[in-house]
Amino acid sequence: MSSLIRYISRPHPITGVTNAKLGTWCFLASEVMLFGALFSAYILLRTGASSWPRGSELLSVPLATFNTLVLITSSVTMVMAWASLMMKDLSKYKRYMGFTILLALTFLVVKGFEYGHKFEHHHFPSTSTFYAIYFTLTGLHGLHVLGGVIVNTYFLLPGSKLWETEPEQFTGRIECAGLYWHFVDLVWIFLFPVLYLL
Amino acid sequence: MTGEHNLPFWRKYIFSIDHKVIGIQYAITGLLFLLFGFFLMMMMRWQLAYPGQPLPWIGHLFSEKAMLGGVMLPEFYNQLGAMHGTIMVFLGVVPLAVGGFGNYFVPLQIGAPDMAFPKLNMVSYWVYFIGGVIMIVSFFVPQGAAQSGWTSYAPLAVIAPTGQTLWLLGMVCLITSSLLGSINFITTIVQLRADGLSFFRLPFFVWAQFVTSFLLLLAFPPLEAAGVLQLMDRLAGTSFFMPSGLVVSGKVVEVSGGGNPVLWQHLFWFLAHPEVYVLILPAMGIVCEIIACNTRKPIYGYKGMVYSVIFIGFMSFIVWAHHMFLTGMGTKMSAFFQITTMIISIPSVVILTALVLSLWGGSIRFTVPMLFATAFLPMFGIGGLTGLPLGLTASDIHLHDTYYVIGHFHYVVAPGTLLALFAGIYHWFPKVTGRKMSDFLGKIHFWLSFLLMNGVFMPMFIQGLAGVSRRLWDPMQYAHAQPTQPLNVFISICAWLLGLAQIPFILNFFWSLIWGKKTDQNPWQATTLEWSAPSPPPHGNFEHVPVVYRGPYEYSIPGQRNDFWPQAMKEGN
Amino acid sequence: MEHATPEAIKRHVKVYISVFVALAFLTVVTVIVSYLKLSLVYAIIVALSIATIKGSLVAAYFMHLISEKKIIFWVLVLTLVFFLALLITPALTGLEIRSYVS
Amino acid sequence: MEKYYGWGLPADISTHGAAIDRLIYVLHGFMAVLFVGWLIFLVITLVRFRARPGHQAVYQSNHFKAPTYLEVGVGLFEAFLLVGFSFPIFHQYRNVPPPRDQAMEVRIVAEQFAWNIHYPGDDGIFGKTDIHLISPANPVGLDRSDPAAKDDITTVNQLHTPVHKPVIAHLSSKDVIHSFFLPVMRVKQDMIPGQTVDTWFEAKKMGNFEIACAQLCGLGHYRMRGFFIVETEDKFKEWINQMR
Repeated sequence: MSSLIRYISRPHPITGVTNAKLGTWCFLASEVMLFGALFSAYILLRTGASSWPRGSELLSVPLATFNTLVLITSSVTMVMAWASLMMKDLSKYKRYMGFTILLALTFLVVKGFEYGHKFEHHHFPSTSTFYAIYFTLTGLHGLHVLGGVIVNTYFLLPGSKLWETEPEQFTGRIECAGLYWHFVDLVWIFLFPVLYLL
Repeated sequence: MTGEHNLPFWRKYIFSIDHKVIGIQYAITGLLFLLFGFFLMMMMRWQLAYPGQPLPWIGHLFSEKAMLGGVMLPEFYNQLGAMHGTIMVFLGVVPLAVGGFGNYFVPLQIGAPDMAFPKLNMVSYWVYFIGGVIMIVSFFVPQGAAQSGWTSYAPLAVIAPTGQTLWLLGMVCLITSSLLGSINFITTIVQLRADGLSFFRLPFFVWAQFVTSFLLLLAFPPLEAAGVLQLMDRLAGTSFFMPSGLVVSGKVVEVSGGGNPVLWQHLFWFLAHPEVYVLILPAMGIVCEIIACNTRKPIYGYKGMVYSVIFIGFMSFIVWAHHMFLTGMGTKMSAFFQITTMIISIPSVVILTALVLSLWGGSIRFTVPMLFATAFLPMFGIGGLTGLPLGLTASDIHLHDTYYVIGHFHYVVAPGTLLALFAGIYHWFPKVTGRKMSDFLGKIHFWLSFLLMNGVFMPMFIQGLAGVSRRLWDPMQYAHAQPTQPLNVFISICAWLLGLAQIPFILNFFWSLIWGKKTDQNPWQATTLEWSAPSPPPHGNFEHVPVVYRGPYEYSIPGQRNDFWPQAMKEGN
Repeated sequence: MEHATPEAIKRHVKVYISVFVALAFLTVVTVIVSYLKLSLVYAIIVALSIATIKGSLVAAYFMHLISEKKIIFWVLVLTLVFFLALLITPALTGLEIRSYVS
Repeated sequence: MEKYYGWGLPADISTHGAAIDRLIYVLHGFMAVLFVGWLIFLVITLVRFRARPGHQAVYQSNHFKAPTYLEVGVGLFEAFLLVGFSFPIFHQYRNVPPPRDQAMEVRIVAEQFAWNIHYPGDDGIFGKTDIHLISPANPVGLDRSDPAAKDDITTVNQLHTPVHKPVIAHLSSKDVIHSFFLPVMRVKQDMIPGQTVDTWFEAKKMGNFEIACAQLCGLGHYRMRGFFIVETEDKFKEWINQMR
């Protein structure tokens, strides 16, 4: 059925990309606008506020720094997973992909501790606009991480069967999953200073 | 071609991944929602024409919380108003124009076997469907559906009853659906065009859908963000849109404060202005196809139209704040948005002019779709022109949020887009079903709809100039609105007759489905690719993979035997 | 990133490692700077500059934008324009609201 | 009694409204000319080029110059509307308040579904307000212990102003967004909770008019009608003294 559709595994001769890659980038473009709107809300609320706390006074910078390093590392393992497929090494791919998922889970667990700590001290989204935007932005980002974990787990376990029949298409899929994953990392790279340091 | 015919019923017609089935699903659902949204409006028109009088028969079908003794309550009126707007825009027109027509005809017109991501296509329909169900369910929760207008301005929407939460959840579904759809369209149009089909050989309809997809892709996420923020305000007690020191019904509202109600308006209109073009561009595309085919000559200034539509798409992102001139915006920002608003009117004029000039020198067949398409031109003209007084701050001071606004945008989307969508249905019905719709019923439908729509919306300009505000349950409360009350009666009668005028269409639709005259694959003798496929097209669409040799509108070429030269035909004819 | 030979991929891997080192380094730098108690304006400039550099590194090397096809760039440039419009306009209009109440 | 309202623009009793009305008339004249001219062309085209035996469509259509001129003309006219009308009118409306010493000031605090009007009294200073003092008897939450508040007057839905005197209105809202609309004054301004926005106007005729809410503010939006009474300076003072 789907074999009728062209450029699934091989790039289009003129645009030079596969369908999946273009689709993924379009999706990321919409994600840019999603987070753009939230950052815009942040700027409007902050410039309009009579006072605004420095994030470092309320949030744990060491934990967030650790999480930043975790996420950056997971980006590297992700790109290594793809590179392994390019070198036709499935078992190496699986190892790197497993690492990526573990790191993502680490990130979520640390995030969970941070949240728990805030709740213990009765700091909720309703406490102040700062906490509201902090919980919303990090919560939405956390959901994106969770989404990445689900996608990557699929590609680690059942999804990897595609390697046997359509290795090229599978490599393309991992590249797209990687694009998404790096984007999640990229969002965090901006969230970290905006929420924790400034 | 493949194993499609072996699929069980539910895979073939319900959870189908064939773009044609999905397109039909979208179109049928969209049409039903249009009808439903129209019913809501017809009920509201009773209250507006005869304020405070019990609605005969129908009024007693509702609970006492909606219609007390048959009299519509203000709460219920506000629900109807908010849901009419939401349903017409997000559940009716967009799914029909983009989901229905786009899904069915974009792959056909570019010579593709399907959309680039068929499964994603299915998901986007079903997410839309869930969104629609949530919206309908919201009528049945305590205190009813959303009642803060389709714009859901905060803080009113934040302190509104449960229905608003469902509205937000429904919107999140609809937005997600549109996003998935637009990704699919962009990829399909960029990647899957037939060999030889360069961008400047694309039918204008495909161009319109292409630009529309970008609008959906980039404008919808901010509303999704805004929806999340409003959900947080409602459910988690945050105050993104709630400033400090609110006092509702004499009680101080216990929120942390520090929010900004105008933030919602920015995020909402960042979507909702491009959304206007999402509603109108596919309609222009349909009209262009039909005019080219029925004038038997090429479109005048095709390239100019393409550049214009791209330019409109771009500009539509930077005009949004003209909906917010009276929020206290200063002269600098408002000057910027007035200028962009005036600039965006120019490409619309270019497109409209090109379409009219395309008629010049043609041999115009007044088929039913052509009647609808022709009527679109002056109707869209009125809609566009009446946007001018609203786009200039000085005249907007008086006209803002009056019936003038309602008249203006309804001229764009009702006699404008809806007529074009009807045109599309009559034009492409033979392709989808292999049968033609009845001309006789079609003409009745056209003339009644055309006249009655003007009867409904033209008097609104008079009311608007008189300063009658929107969304009034009982306009008779205001002295300045009373003199225009006879117009309300007239509008309402026209609206109800307009409802009756849709009966010929509904009859025609079902009658033609079964008994309509059978047609061959190209009954209109048109040139674009979809007419080179069988009617209805099989799974995979084309019997042979099409190759394109020329532009989309090669009609009446001198020295040819036939007056049309299909895009996929290699030799002369 | 062209579909390259195993040798080319191995070169890429080296690039990835150095990008990783740079990212980790910049993370540490931005945290250290935050302890210097700069005034808010400078803190914003420094932190956002570092974040932009880090983001660009991720986009350019991990997401292969440095060697990506034109079509992707077009999509992104368009997005970036609207992103910026969305980012700054609401705040600008917010600043213009005026009242003469003392 | 003079007829203020009808089908079309209401009577205008403001000093600034004539310019707005002129723009509305010019715009509608322009729209009518453009639309009717264009419609005539459309009808002629439809009749002249209808399909009939012996009539053939022309493949190569001429390139018309007229539409380009038309489009440029429309563009120039729009620029003229902006520079000639809209910018100066809106600038006047937004940025040029009357001198405070010659104007009467008034606070208008909207709520669901009423207009609370707060006059500063003879001292011209608004007394302090506090949201925690808000009660049915004290709808704006005026702090009576503040000396400036002693002579302040608050009314509900009754906006009285003297004729021929500029009025500066400080608009705010207690709960949701409302929009302060005086149809005969060509004044409309959204009232955003959490912000105070000013507007100003001067009446040149006396009479009983109304305040309308132009923004959906809840189920009572339709009945959020206020009374706007323009009277002589003497009568106004008399009324103020009565209200004390």
